[in-house]
Amino acid sequence: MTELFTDDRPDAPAETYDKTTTLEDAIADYVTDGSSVAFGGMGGRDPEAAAREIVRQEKTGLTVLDDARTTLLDIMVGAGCVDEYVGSWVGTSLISQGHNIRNAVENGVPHHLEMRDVSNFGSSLMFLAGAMDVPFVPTRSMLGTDIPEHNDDLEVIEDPFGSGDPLALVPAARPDVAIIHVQRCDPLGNAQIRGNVVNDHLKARAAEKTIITCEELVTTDEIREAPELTRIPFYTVDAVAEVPFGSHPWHCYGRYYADLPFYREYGLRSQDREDFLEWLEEWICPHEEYIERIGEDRLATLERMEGEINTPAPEGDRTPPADAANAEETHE
Amino acid sequence: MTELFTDDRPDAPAETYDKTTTLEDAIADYVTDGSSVAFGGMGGRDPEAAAREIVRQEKTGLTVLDDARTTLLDIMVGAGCVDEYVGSWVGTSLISQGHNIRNAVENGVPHHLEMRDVSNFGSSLMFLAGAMDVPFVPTRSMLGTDIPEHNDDLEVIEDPFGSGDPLALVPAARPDVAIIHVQRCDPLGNAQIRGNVVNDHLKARAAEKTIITCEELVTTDEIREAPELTRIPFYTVDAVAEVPFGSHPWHCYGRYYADLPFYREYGLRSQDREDFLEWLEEWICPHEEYIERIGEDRLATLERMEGEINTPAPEGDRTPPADAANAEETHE
Amino acid sequence: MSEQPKPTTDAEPTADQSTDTADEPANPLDVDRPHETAADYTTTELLAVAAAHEIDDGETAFIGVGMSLMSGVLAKYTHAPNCQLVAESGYVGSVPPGVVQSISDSVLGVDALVATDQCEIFVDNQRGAFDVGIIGAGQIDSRGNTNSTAVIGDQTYDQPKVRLPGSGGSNDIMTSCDRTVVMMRQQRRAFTTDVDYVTAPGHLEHADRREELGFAGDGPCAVVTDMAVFGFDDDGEMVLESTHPGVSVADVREEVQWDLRVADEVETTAEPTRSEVAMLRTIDPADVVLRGTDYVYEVEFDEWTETVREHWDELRSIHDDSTRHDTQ
Amino acid sequence: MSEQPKPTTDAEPTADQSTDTADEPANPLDVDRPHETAADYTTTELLAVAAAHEIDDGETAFIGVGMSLMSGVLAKYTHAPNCQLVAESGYVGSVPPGVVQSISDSVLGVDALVATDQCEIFVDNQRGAFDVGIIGAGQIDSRGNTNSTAVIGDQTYDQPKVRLPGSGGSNDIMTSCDRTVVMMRQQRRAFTTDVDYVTAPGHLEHADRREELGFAGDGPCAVVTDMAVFGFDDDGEMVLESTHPGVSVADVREEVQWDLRVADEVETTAEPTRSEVAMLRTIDPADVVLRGTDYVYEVEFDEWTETVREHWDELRSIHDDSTRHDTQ
Repeated sequence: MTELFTDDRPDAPAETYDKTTTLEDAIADYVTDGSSVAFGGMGGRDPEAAAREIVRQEKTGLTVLDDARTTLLDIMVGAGCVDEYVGSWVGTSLISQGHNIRNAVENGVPHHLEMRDVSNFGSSLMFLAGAMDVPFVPTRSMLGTDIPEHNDDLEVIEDPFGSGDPLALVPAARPDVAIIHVQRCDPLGNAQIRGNVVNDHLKARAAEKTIITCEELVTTDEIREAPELTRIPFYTVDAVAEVPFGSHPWHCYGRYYADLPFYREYGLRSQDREDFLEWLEEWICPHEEYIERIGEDRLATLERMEGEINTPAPEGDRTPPADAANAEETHE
Repeated sequence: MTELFTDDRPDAPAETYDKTTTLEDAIADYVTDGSSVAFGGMGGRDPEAAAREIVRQEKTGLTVLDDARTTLLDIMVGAGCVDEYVGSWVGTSLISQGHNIRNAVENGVPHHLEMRDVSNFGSSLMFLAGAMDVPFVPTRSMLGTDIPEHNDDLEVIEDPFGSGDPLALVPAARPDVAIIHVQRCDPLGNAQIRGNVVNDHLKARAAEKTIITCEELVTTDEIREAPELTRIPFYTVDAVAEVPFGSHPWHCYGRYYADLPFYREYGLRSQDREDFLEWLEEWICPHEEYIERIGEDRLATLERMEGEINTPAPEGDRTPPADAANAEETHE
Repeated sequence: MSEQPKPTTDAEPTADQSTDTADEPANPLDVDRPHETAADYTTTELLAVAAAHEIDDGETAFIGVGMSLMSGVLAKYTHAPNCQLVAESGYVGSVPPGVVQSISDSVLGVDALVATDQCEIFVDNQRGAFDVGIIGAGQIDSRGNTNSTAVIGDQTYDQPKVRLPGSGGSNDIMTSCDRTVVMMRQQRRAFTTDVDYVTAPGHLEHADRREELGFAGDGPCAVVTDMAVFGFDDDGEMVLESTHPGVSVADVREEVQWDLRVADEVETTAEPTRSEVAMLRTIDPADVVLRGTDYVYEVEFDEWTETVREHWDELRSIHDDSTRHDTQ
Repeated sequence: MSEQPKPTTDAEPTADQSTDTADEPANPLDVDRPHETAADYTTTELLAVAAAHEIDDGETAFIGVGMSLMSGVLAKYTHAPNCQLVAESGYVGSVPPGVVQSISDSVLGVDALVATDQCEIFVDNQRGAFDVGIIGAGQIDSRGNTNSTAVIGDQTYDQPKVRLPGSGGSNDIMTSCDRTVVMMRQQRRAFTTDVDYVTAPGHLEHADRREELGFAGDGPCAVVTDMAVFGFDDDGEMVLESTHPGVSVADVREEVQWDLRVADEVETTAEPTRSEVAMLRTIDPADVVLRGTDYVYEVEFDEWTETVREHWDELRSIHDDSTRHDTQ
């Protein structure tokens, strides 16, 4: 994990208020070779487009400091971008294993991937500690198992309050960059999430820099209509890029369903190194081109599917009462 | 604070699914003499009706294990219900001090009130630790000050990870009862909060038993329409009572504005012991009677005021699209 | 405010209780002779049904992807209509209309009671808020300690023989859920005398160890495989309790490395009913979990999407029927 | 999906930037000769204005109730339209149309960008996310250490001479905000050589102490009273920087127990402008903060509510004007 203490704590909010940029520029500006990176989502709302852009820009030596990761990690590992992974789970889908990850860990192809395991709650807590800027947060998870045995960053202590209970101390994670994909964001960086949040609110806070990619860039006034949904506030955000279908082939709650056949094909083609390299050749391209190649009809179908199962109330439906008297209806 | 470890951890969800009850029964069943109690809100969405019911039922020997507390604590202290307060701030409003609290602490009237101070973040963290069932959570707050000097429950240690930094360990609070007032709740105990949450989601989790009072009892299907607002889930709730205007004279975001003249009058009359006892005589009564005495017109005016400044999107407005094709509009 | 607040006692909303009771399982798909043993079922289907039976009505069930989710959804649609599903990605109380592809599958958001973050779910889990968890594993030992991290063999953790996916939530679930069900394939190499790496804590070294460590949960209560169902005795040792139809105790012993404890009376695992099998096949229309992984490659995108949507419709209509009672 | 996703470069929404700049303060109430010194203003109003000037445009300002909130709102409606207010109860970025009665006043929810919980606000605060905090106190010493807990006198913490409200968020703000402004009444008994209880950490025993403790914030940067404005030198000692019109350095020394350090050139605090005073009186229509506490007792409920609503309307219309630019 990154160093526990840094003197370069998050700066004051950016001098400029408009943080919008392109995906290309955001990755170029904030992800450098050797960076530690955390990604949002978890097999749903993952910043897949951003990860593909990292591969396209041929970043190397990355540490992925994260929780459970699916296709985006497997692709980056296969493409040689990643040296180390700290997290809780790797795979590519329901059944398919992370073939590139296994190949890297077991066989050193394309090069060795160092693994440091935590549990899922351990992941949450390392970002919570990072967000709080404290060295650690204690938990009972992972006690009695081999997880702390093989992860030197975890400490087991006896409760200083004298209960006699052991506690596992999960050290703070402070990734250089967090990349989070959300449904809506304004140019200031107020990111709103519908549905589950996973660890995204903590990752954005724990990271030195945060990139938001969003399905839809909205006005600040639209954000004000549902302030409860702003799980990532402007002051923790450095760059905002509008990236429609930025989670494809995964789900984006309330927007589109996962493209199962697409990532099952990935699972198949990533079993063999040559096939995987062909897959890279085929699908690593600017996001606009990727989306065009997936095709309008297919994307529209995925939207329709999601619309059939999840139709959240519109965020912006703060219809003011025609007159104040309407407030009286509250209890009628 | 309560003992750090208990063997009686929260039980499995109640066998019965319908947790609705009356305010009278909820207080009678869960608040016993000598209980430790945490209240929700903070000069807004406070469970004022529940606190008045505690006074009406003449509970004694209570510990209020809490954060910043306003009128409800002052009333309970003046009425002799409370022996100890652990928290961050006491007063009754913007300007008025907590006259009963001062009288109890400084002069032992009606009897001595023991105070144990923490900072506001300290309050949040003691409930976070309680919710997590860990002995403590570390913070940098309160270091270098007299707060830990006069609160033996706080420990200051050196970072076990070797940074050399001191850390204040905030011990877990596990109150016997949390009483939280919310806008909407279903009979299962899924409590939805609009606007700010303060520490309510943590208090409900940290407490052994949780009573929800709500402005409006709604169906479980209505809860499903805005799952992001369910800050307190059914499995942490033991009793649900519908108590309209349960926060009067304070605010209830999106429902009614604070009754400033009412609590300013309280501030005035609580300066003198005799006047306060008359106030008690006048206003400690079943909530239905209290509401009737405040008067329909006045309450309607407070609703109208709030309606002019805060008109949140209706929680239940998850209008399904007429047909699935509507989902396509998302990106048009 | 034209009328007085309603007295709190005559509240209209009623709790989310299905009219179905646990005693008389539902037959939501209107299957003919629903309670009869299914004529054709796969071992995987038997496994899913056996695991579903571990969830009691009214419980909170912490479920994951794949088989674990299948069992949870099956329980909810059959004998445990009032159980509530918990997914670590942040959903509670949802009514998934089908199998999920991932832990954040938006199918898990369908009609959820709570949409929150992972930290909050695990905070609640650590406090002991959840009744039963269902996990998978790559290896297990006689005390229910599981390995989902790495089959190390004669190699190292850093470069193991087989790198497995990792803990995910399995460590946290096994630590803190009141009880945990482990679903596995019955294989001798997996039922091992010594797991290569303990990912999730079973009954550890001795029966009191979990309590010494301050765990909220009681640890593994059952292991359900494609051959048998196991429980644990007071020592924390695994005990064979039932074998599936056609499987002998000897068959099971063959696939276990240690000297297996066996219950005095080993029963035969209840076979899936017609209703249960029909429901499972509705939950997994693309046969993603139940019957291999090839179907989705054999069909075009369009056929996949149509199949999925048809089955969603079917399950959604069942849910609408069953919840109609609490919204009238 | 009838059209391609928009290229990310021609996004329509624009940032929440007022057209007013910090150089040319706004005059939202259309006051005549807005930048002239106000003819009549109270000392409390001068204090509020002086504190408001401590907030720069574009900053995040962690504010409380009463004077602190008044200053924050004033700054937002005048020289710092892009500052964002943070309230510990869980609101960020709101545009309160008036004075608040409490930290959860729903006026603080008006047009908020974020509605969250207190723990999350303080998590962000501890990480150093906020630029400037404004707090009050009962006592202060020469190093800016404040007491809001108890005036103990010759008694004890358990039974002090005067029990004050307690830390509230003041300890957390002073620990972690980049810089903190303290607002107080200038009284000899309050500006003391030795505070009875250190509630919030100023510059502590020596200049490096805060860094040794690992604090994210730089501590108190200014103390604003009804007589003067103080800064702090590199040693962490309070320095008199300006006195209010009509107040001499000697007058201030009279109200400070220790040997006060005084800047080489003590300035006269800028007087409030006509625009600023008009705005303050619009923010506090019931004179709750600015001019005593009696008004609200003298009027009936109906007059109070009408007054409040009138002024809300006025401030809301200003906000609507100023944000119209970003919603076109």
